Amino acid sequence: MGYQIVIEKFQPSRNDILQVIDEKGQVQSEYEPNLSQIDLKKIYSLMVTARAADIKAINLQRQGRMGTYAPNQGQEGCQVGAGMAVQKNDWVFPHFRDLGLYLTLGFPLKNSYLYWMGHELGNIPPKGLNIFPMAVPVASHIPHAVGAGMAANIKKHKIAVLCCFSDGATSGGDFHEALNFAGVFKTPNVFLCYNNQYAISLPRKNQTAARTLAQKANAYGFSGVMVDGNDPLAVYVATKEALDKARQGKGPTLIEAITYRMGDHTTSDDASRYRSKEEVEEWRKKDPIQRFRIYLKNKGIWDPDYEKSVQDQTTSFIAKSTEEAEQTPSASIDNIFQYTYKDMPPHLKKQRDELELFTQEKKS
Amino acid sequence: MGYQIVIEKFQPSRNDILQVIDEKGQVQSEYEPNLSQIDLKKIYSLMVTARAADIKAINLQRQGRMGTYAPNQGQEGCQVGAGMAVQKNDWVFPHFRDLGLYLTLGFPLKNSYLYWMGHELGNIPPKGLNIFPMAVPVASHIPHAVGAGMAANIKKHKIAVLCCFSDGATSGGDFHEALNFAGVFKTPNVFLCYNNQYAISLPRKNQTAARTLAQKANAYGFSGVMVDGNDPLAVYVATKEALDKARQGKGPTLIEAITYRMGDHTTSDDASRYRSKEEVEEWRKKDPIQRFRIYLKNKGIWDPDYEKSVQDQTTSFIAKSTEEAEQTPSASIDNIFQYTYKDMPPHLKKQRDELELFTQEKKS
Amino acid sequence: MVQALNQALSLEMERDSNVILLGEDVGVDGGVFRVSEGLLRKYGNSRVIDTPLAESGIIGTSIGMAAYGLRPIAEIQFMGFVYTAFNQILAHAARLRNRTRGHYTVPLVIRMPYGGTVKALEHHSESTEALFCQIPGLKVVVPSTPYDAKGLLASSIRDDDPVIFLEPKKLYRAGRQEFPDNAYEIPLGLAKIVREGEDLTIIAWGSMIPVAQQAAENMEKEDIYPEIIDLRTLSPMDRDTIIQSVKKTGRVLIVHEAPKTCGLGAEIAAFINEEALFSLEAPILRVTGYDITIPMPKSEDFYFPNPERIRYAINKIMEF
Amino acid sequence: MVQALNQALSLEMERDSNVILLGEDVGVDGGVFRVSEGLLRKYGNSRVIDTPLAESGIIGTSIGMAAYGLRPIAEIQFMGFVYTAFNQILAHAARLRNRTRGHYTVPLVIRMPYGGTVKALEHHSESTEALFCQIPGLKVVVPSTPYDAKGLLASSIRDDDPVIFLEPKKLYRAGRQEFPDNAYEIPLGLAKIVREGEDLTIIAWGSMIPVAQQAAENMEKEDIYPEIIDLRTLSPMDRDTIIQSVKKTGRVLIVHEAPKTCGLGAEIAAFINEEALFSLEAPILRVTGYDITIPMPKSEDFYFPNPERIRYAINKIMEF
Ligand SMILES: Cc1ncc(C[n+]2csc(CCOP(=O)(O)OP(=O)(O)O)c2C)c(N)n1
Ligand SMILES: Cc1ncc(C[n+]2csc(CCOP(=O)(O)OP(=O)(O)O)c2C)c(N)n1
Ligand SMILES: [Mg+2]
Ligand SMILES: [Mg+2]
Repeated sequence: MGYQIVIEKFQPSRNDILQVIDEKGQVQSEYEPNLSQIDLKKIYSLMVTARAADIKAINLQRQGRMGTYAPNQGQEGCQVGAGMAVQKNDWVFPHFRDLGLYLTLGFPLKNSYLYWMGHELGNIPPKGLNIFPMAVPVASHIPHAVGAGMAANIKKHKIAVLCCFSDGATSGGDFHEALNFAGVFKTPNVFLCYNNQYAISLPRKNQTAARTLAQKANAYGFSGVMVDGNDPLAVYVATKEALDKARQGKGPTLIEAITYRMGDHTTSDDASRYRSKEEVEEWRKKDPIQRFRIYLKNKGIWDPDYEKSVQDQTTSFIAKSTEEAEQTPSASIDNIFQYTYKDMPPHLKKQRDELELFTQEKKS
Repeated sequence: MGYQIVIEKFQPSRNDILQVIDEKGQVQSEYEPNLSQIDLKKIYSLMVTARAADIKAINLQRQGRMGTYAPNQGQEGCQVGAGMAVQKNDWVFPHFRDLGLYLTLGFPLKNSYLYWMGHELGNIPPKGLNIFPMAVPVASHIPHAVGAGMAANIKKHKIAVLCCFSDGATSGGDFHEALNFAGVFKTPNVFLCYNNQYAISLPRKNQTAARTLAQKANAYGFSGVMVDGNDPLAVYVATKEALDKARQGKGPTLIEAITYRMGDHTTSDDASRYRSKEEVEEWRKKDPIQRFRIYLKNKGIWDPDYEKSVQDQTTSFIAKSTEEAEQTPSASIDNIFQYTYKDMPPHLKKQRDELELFTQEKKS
Repeated sequence: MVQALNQALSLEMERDSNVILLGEDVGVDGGVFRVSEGLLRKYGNSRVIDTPLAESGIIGTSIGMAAYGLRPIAEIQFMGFVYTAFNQILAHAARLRNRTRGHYTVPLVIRMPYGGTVKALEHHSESTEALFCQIPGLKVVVPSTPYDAKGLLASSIRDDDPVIFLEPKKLYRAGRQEFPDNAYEIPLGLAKIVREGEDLTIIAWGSMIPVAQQAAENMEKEDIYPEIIDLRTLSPMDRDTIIQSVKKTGRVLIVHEAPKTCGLGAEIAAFINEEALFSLEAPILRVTGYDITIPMPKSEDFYFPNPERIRYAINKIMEF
Repeated sequence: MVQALNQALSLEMERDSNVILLGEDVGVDGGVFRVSEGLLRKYGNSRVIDTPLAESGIIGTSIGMAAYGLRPIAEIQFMGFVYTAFNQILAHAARLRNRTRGHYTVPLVIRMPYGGTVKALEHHSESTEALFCQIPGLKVVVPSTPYDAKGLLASSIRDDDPVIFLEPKKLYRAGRQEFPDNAYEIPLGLAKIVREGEDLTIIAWGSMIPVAQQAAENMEKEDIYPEIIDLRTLSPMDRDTIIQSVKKTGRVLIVHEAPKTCGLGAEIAAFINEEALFSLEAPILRVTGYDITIPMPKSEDFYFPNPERIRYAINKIMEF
């Protein structure tokens, strides 16, 4: 596959959307990537794990074992597809609803669970993985990603930076300022927008009057491209091409991955207040896992035994991650004070000491 | 002239720029507006007045009779052209470098001078003119303009809202958020961007990698259009069409008026630090007043006698405005406290009274 | 409190067709806390506006609407997301009246849920009221009961200046207090003594009022009777009520959720020092959040003031 | 002071290739106050970066650069334009270390000219340091002399936490003080007694130091000898130096340009009250800007503290 093929072809102005595997699991495109069986299996099992880990998280929340949580179902295709294209020294600035991406990059599920359970520890990446903590204020992490890209340019590192967000983020001032910087400084950024049709209750069409989100790239002097976000291979192909382009110093790309948030916005939300069952069911037919299973089956990779082994591994992985997360002690008093500055200033020491004293006295 | 003709034709993707009068003063376009002699003379004399009032302001500043001032020369064409298209009930949110627009709308020159001399009074519009005070924080007034447009929609007023800014503003988050709201709520806004090639020392090409500024409208689902900003008639035609479109409920438009800031950024700036004399001289040839004079001459409207009468009127108008501004007393203590809230809260009264007492004691 | 706020919104929108509501998810969804439930149906989508996700845009357009003649009520979904709108609030909403010597005004209410102790996500527990209290031209209002919430919100909407209206998340569904169905106002700028006492003055607001009340109750066992002042309007502050109480008790404790340094408690202590120094029998203490980022839920309990910490501080104060 | 700052920038950029400079007009133009004059030529346009006009973008990208391994120095052209970057500063720069328990840090200096009395345009005279002093995780530094400016800027650049570095516009071209050509540091967090005295303690910083010094000199005629503390680092504050001085003099005057309510003076008064109440022989007074929008040039002289207002306040304090 040559350089910048799909980015040129699937420009928003052409209104054509890159799809490799259609809803029925059939290959519909000349752009099918040449992935090894191992990688294809990896994509499948990651999507399955993300799906199951998500269901587990919702259950944990219902049982009071986790805080407010943002369900992930339906978006595994774009997350895993994108994650597969990331290379070792790349940097990643994830969306807050990005479980599949985290898993694909090797971020421990335990940490993801820790985060949603309310531990700062969950924000710490494992060694060797350049991933930022998720940004809760929508769009606010996009400039960070561009800053990392600028830094890579300054340091002459041949790396790429992946930054993920959803449709809501495209309305934010930070999206605009960041993408404009990316264009001006020709940074090695790939902006992946999960257009999941909603920002809480606001449908995509009320988020912006632009026909597509991808066309917004044009305002910054670089290319936008549209892909079927429920097709992990389409997302993989476009993201890989864009990351390669970035690493080659050829500037940023905006990818709009069209997908759907199947669940509620968070566990505090009730999506039935603002969208119809029918709409949700329409999208269920486009499920990324389902179609990828058929694709693998057609390729002779998937069979019930394989499915069972994936399910078994997933189950034990999730159980272990849950257990580890739940056994993690919460932060100590010292711990919550210690990282305010590199060196704790006197007034903070005093506050910490007072709190420790008070806590001890209370106990005794 | 029909509806939305030039807006459709001079889209940035076509890379065609609306020009009615060329640099030599020749009519180059089928879009010459059908303006009365009175209006054409008005445009001329307003441009001349704006030019002279600007020179006067720079002199006042040099003599210590005015504070830091933002020279206006070169941009009279777009300012006056746009102002001519504004109707009585429209609202205007001006750029801070907009002397020609102010004058065209009938905003007293005295007030403009008062503002730059450091009186809040200079921000107060005359009765019947809906103009906001200029916003010093770049781009921050654009949402106000969109808010006014939303309000007009809510109140079902058939008015339009003109909002002016320069190239620098297009990089700001507020530009993005505001234009996106305008697209979503189909507000009656016209965004007029004076692309004067610089934001202080930053050349336009480093402000954004987008080929044109007009194309940014596309990101918000409405049209952009490019005009020669040194041709008052081109600006008039495009602005009028866009304002008419807005009043008809057909949504917003972004106009990029290509012009040049002939002077320093402000009286504290030295533009020779960052741009060449040659560049400035190239643009001098495109001067809006010069070409309009030839246009009027060719039409038999301009002759030396007419020029003299315009110059004489201008001179006395400026002298009178200067005198009135300089004779305006500065704000009293009560005046600087009084407008913090509708009703002055007790702690402010106390502060005011203390300051008054202190000031009296000091005097005596 | 949610119902009280909802009623106030609805009554004011009924009373004055210039009152409109905008924000993220305020319409179809009725607000993520349901404060605007039902209003879209009642008043239509030209007056109840679901906006794109852009806080500076929400406040910036509100300023334009207000200057044009409407009385917008803008909802910021959580106080932690107001900061991108900070420039619009500080540089424009707060200043337009003064800049134009009263020609343009900004009758705008910015509603936002604030505060913690509800095990919320990062950035969802902010209490940065002091940022707004130092901006001339703004008013800052915080109710602590449903009754006050309804009356204060009505007054804020009718006020001709921009009002930051902070809603204590913690109390949204607490407090089953009765309140009349009709519209009523509670004047801005007046604090309320919610518990009379002789021994010391506790100054608090919003979600800290029930905490202070609990603490005060506990103190009775120790024969200490605090007076509690619910500030209600943080800016401009009701300094008279504070000074009067301090002159009576001679001892002061300030309780707030925000970090201690430069929290509103600092200003309260400073002006008491200035105006009533010689009435003070003990240092003015502050029980507040610490000068750290609010911890995530697992350890947030360390952070927020609670009755035990208040008792500890009161005992210190009474030692003098 | 401009030259001192310029030297500090240049020396630190020379010392550490990770130090880079970005902002509006910092490159070709050398900064609108010429603080970065010559640096583009010396260090090239990959390290001296003229950015588009977008403050949130400047600070947001700086955070990413800092986390990546650079040590960016971001210039905000005037303090009045920092507010659009407030979210990036508060929610990210100040918190990243804590959020990731030290995994990512933000060694970022945000330089900005602040303060008034120079007859500047609207929004060009801001002094809102207290907004930043209440944000845990930030440091706030303000020099008052060229010597301090150079040393404090060097320390700020070498500091591993985000530093808000305020440059008093008023003093940019004042003070012909000598300073060494080599690089040197002045530790953050330490105040300096710039004038010793017995009768009262004046606490000030930045542009208010010369004003306080002038006032103190004038007071000698009246046989009153103020001690003046130049805070230099506003956050975290050098509380020890303040308390020691207060214990000696028993009287305190705080001088700042910012509005009185919730200015940093409030915190200073509050903690003195807390830690040294019984040393106080008079109320702590504050000579500050008023709680109004800074007037435009024609009437700005009413607004800013001056030696006469300080004298007036000192006389009040000495009456006790
Ligand atoms: C700046 C900001 N405003 C408001 C919120 C509250 N909020 C959380 S998620 C969300 C919607 C986000 O929509 P989108 O960006 O499309 O992400 P998605 O939920 O679809 O993944 C909102 C409004 C926030 N987190 N940040
Ligand atoms: C938000 C903001 N940042 C910085 C400044 C300082 N400043 C004043 S004018 C200006 C450049 C403006 O350029 P542009 O928008 O193109 O307007 P022009 O000067 O060309 O009319 C800058 C950076 C400001 N006023 N507002
Ligand atoms: Mg979405
Ligand atoms: Mg410009």
